Amino acid sequence: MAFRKKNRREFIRAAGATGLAIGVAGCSSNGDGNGNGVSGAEELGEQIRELNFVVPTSGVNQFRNELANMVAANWREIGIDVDFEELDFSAHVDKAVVQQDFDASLLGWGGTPERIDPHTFIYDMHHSDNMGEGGRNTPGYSNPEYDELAELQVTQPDEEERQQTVYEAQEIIARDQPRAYIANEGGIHPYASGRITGIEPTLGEGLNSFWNMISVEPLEGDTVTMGYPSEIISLNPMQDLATPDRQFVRLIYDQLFRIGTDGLPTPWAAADEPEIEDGGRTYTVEIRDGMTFHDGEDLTIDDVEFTYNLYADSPTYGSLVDVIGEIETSGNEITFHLEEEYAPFVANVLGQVYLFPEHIWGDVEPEELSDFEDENWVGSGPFMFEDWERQSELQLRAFDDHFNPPNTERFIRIPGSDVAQQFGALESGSIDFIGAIPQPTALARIDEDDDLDGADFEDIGYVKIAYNMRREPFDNVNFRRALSYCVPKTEYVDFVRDGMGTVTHSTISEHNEFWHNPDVEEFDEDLDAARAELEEGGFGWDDDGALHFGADQ
Amino acid sequence: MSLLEITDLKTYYRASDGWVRATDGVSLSVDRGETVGLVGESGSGKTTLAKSIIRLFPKNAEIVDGSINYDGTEITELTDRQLRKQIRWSEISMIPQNAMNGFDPVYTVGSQIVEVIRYHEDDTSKKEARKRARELFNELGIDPDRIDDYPHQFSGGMAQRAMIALALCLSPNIILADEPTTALDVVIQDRILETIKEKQREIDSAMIMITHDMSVVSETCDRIAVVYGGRVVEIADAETIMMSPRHPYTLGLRNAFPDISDEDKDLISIPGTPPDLVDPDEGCRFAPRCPFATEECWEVTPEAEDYGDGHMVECHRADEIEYLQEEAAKKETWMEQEIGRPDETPPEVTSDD
Amino acid sequence: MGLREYVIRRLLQLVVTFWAFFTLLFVLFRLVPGDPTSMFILDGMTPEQREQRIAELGLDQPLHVQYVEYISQLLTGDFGQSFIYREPVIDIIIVRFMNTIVLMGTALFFAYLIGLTFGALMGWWRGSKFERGGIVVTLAARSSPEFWVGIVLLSVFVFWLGWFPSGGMRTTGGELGGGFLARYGSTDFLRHLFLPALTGAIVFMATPTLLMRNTMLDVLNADFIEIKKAEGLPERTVLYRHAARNSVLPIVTVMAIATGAAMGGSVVIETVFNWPGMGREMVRAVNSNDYPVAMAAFFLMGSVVIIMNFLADLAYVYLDPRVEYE
Amino acid sequence: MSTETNSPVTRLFDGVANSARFIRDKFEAFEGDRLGQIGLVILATFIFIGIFARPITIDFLNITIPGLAPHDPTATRVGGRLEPPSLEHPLGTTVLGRDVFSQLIAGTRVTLLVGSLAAFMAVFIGTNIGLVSAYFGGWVDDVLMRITDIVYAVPFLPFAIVLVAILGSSIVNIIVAIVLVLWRSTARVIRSQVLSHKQRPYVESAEAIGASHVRIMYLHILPNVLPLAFLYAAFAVGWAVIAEASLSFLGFGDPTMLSWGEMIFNVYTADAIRVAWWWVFPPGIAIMLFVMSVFFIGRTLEKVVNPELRHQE
Repeated sequence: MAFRKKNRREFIRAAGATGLAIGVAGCSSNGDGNGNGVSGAEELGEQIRELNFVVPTSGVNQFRNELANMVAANWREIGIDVDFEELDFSAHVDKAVVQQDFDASLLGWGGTPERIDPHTFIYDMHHSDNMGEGGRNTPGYSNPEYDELAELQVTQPDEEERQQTVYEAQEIIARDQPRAYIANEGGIHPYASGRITGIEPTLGEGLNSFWNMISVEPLEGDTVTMGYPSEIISLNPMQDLATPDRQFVRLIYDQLFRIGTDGLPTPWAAADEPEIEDGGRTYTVEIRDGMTFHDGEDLTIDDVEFTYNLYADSPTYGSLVDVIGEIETSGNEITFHLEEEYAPFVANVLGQVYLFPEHIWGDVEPEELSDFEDENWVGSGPFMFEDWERQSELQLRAFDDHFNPPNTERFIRIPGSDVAQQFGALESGSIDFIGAIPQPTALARIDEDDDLDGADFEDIGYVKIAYNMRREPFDNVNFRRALSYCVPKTEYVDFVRDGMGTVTHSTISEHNEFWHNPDVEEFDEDLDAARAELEEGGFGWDDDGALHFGADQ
Repeated sequence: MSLLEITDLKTYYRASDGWVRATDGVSLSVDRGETVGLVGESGSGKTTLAKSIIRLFPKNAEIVDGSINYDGTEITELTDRQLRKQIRWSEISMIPQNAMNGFDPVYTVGSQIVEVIRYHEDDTSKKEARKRARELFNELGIDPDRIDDYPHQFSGGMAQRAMIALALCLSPNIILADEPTTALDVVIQDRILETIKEKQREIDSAMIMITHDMSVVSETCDRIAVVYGGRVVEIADAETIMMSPRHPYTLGLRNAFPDISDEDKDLISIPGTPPDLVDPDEGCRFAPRCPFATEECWEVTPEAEDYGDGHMVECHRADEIEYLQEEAAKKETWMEQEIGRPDETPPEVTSDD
Repeated sequence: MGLREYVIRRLLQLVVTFWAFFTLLFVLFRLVPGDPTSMFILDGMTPEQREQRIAELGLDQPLHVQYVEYISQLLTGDFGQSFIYREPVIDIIIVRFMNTIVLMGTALFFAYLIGLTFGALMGWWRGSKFERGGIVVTLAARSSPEFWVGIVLLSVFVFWLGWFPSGGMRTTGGELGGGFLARYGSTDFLRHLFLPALTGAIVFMATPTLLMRNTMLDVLNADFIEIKKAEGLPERTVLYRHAARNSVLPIVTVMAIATGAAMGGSVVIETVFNWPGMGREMVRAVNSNDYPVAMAAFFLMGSVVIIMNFLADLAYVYLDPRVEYE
Repeated sequence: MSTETNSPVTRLFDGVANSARFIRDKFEAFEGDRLGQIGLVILATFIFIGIFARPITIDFLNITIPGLAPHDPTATRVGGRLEPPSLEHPLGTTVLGRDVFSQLIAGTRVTLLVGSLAAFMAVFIGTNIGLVSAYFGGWVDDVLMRITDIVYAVPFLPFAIVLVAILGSSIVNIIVAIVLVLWRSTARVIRSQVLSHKQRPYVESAEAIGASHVRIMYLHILPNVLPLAFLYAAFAVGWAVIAEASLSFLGFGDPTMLSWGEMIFNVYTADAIRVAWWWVFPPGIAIMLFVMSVFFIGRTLEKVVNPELRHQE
């Protein structure tokens, strides 16, 4: 029987000499041979209970599933029983993020461009305000010292000052390890260099980036076809959108600012950088002249004002613009008065609010917004909606009147069952590029095929293990740190991902150069260090090598 | 010249272990209007013999030798199409053992009668054919309206009558009746037999009645042929076969059925089973089961001998008729241990003699 | 009991079956962990947004209220709205349903066409090498899971020979929508249809082949076939009008069940060939807790079986006069 | 009186005798049946491999029987990445350097486990439902057969997917899902068989003696329909294995139990079908061979249960 994951310890005991020895290094500290058979704490308390480790199935993410297996094996190695629970994405999110019913949870956190601003990674993910059900602070990390820093950085318009705060914050969470920060999962997005040119992969998004889609150009014909392993749910910007949806909504709808290839917000529908006054509480933006919607109507400052009011009324997105107190317009300018200082205002608000045509959305009731169906999805973006059949294809056409029209006349998006299937389509020529990382096996095929190439990109999001600090023994910092020492980060990147991506130790990716603190404490696979941490935390092992609390705990 | 003249007919089946000689050198004639009974146990080859007449046998069977002359036509030489068009049903029809299974269950009885009439008579309209079917039903004592019923809606006796109607619908010259009444209960049996005989006389057709039941043949047949091991071992007029048969097998068969004249008589059955017909050895095929078998019987195949009035017998000891008849009436004679090859367990009969 | 009463009774049973089937579905799907907001949480949905959405969908209501609401909605022929897509379920599902029906229908049609012919021939030539070889081939096909057959066909015809496209339903970039013929009539579509349909046909073929062979043997041994031959009817008439007609009876029932198996199996074939069908849509819907879509898909698949069974029963009454309306 | 005390005992003996005769018949049926013999040999081989796939330690004897698998099927890097077959790795390696041959051998166990357990449970449930339904008739029959109808309307894979989504993907849940659907055909067949037995004299005489329902059902009728149940069990093994493989292929398999279906799922998601034929074909062929062997055996058993078939061959 294949005891791959469950109860590996029992298996080893039952199977005897099977050559199953894993990570034998450090066994001696386990007390095998030094007489008393007990190490660590002088006297043992209760045995550490079995830990519930929630991980994705290999169907959801094969790489991460492998990683989880390796981690679980190491945890067992240091004497912890692991209840290994594989879940589908939705069930996983429900259990770990919504119900918060887990001990450890291995999930990814996406690195979309608007997250290049450190606010999401610093505040949303680690501030104690966000530890409620469904909140970003899944581990339930609550540290007043840290909270202060997280609040402070929002109010610091001066980037140097803010950088210092963010650096300090990173040091604290690296020390406290509410999560094991494992790896930024960059990689390659394959494309057919024999059929398209002008690709522009960007940080965190690779070929899915907005910039790539407007710069990519077919060598023959007028169409670029893109493959993606899942379907778009909706093009309605007012719905709850997943990342793949956003990547297309933003082609059709413009924002005042877009996150540039450098990760910083750049003026888009706005004519220039915003004028910031009042100590960072007033933002004034002038909009570009001569913009029109796809149906030919002009895009005016009234549409912009309408849009922000629409967001404020929207039950789904109201909170996004909460920070805005009042809006004024004059001429071609719109002024936002903020309730309080909000440093990431341009990136996270002006960069995320899509501009709506008032003549189409004007009569929609707020609670109808997310159900409203504009058949032609009229926006002002560089692409116009053409046609769509779910699970078959989505067709877009270049909006030639746009101030920055795309290089391809037509753009088609094909959803597929999985990357493998789409890679086959790429090879056979029915797809021009794929917005997903292929399996390592595909890398060799890319090398061999003259028509194919891979676009490298790095990620600022990461895969991590959240420890549920609401429960013991995760309230013990040594315990968390010990577990983090069991995560084979390098092995994961170099072997499982065949070199795609980078190891990380901080919540801010090294590829987010300005905000990344390169000097945080590092945790890579080191079971000796893990055991030392546990001893320091007052834990100990019994004769069978099972981990116990110390008696005084 | 008889209506049907079968000469030295050999119908063999191919089996995995050789040829099954189901009919092995049979000669038989049937006159117009005559009823001939073929009697024998199941497996004796009587059915194969009868079906050979219209060449109705599975793909793995064939007539390897002999002739079947029907009214001047050599049936063995006809093409399949000629056989179907000219002989089957229009000249020679049949009544199967179980009428219920003889009809296709998914069509009405009437439509099946109409089907066969219309196939053989090109210029008969559907309406006429239906009319004839209704008339036949009426004559056979079935409500004519029932031609639109399905086979499963008939009782056993009714189905058999309907089958007779089907067999008679083209007024054939010969009817092959294969145990036409065994599936029915005794009371109905007689009435059906009567009906068959009556209709047969009416259209003056001959009939070959296949049965294992001596009492049935004795009542209905003019002549009786006793079939064993693929051969006709004895043939004579009905009275001779019933009263003074010469073949031990006939004697044995007679014992196995109640005698109308002697109600107290014990029923005695013949021990053993019919022989394996795959490449049989020389010698009388009945010898292994025969209480009177001698060394000669095991070694030499008996030839048919004529005992007058067309009474043909294939038996080495047919001359000892009185002794045979007397002994055969005793139950002990047919006890199983009494029978077998002489050199193994010598039967008393031979040592007594 | 007369035919009319029989049909009415069967119809009533049909209604009860449907209701029970649906209730089963409702219970089943409410037990699935997670809720329709799970998909969005990592993409930025805040806790407030989430609660708002749950209330909007009525998922905070007690189960029996949801049940009554859903049943009454269904009675008006409304499958509701997709939790995720926020569009009427029927709009989402109907195209997929058609795609699946066309694929599986083609597969079943060829499976039965080939299977019945093949099976009849095997029965006809019983004991021959052809029959023996045929049985082994048929059992081998029956022993292969659909995905395995699909992968083998893909390897040979797409990866190796390059004769067919690797997946999808048509070459992309063309006009979308269009009428039935425009969608399913083009040679481009047929090229895409070939391999997935062949996969289905190979897997589904075994049952009719073996069944046809067996019933053929039974029927050919039946007394009435001999009588029909004795009647002088030509072999063709005997074979088609009588033998085949009787052999068809058990096939009808099995076909209804096979349709069910085909609907269920469509998930696998659609996955291997990236076919935009209902099976895949259902898996997606289950994974994202989009109950209305998942239930509708499940419901439609089940309905096909229930209705096919019902029709098979009625067909039986018509085809076999012996059936009693018990 | 004597009949009353006699009857259950003799029935029991009859039942035993019946089963013994059935088993004897079974083996007789295999004589001269080439396919059946081939099936037996293949199945026996798989059972052997399944049992000795991994090391077995017998504690009180303190011995360990070494496993057939040369490597730990789950250990990565026992070979290089995607190595074609070699002496060291007869069936090559996977994308993470696992030994395919060892995985194939280890997968045999899961297949045997799922096949036998699911088939046994499905036939057990199906036989009981069929028996009770036919024996009591009336509303009991009505209710049970309506339930069977509804289960017939359930498309298997989608149902299993939903069930596994609810309960989690463990081998037990997969077996439960298979069983919940697979019992239906056995129930129908056993029911019709019992219906015909119900009319027979021995049941009437048992009733006349005053035997209880349970006794009549299980002591008198059951032994007569048991051979048919055996036959359905043989086929159920085949279906259960295919079902497990399909579920695993769709990614709903038990992650802790490496089955053949999951091996193919792994090849598929690793996008190695075009590259690593040595990784795709062995599990696929293994599934096919295993199910075929069961079907061959089932076909032979069918001739025992339904002797008419014997003459048709």
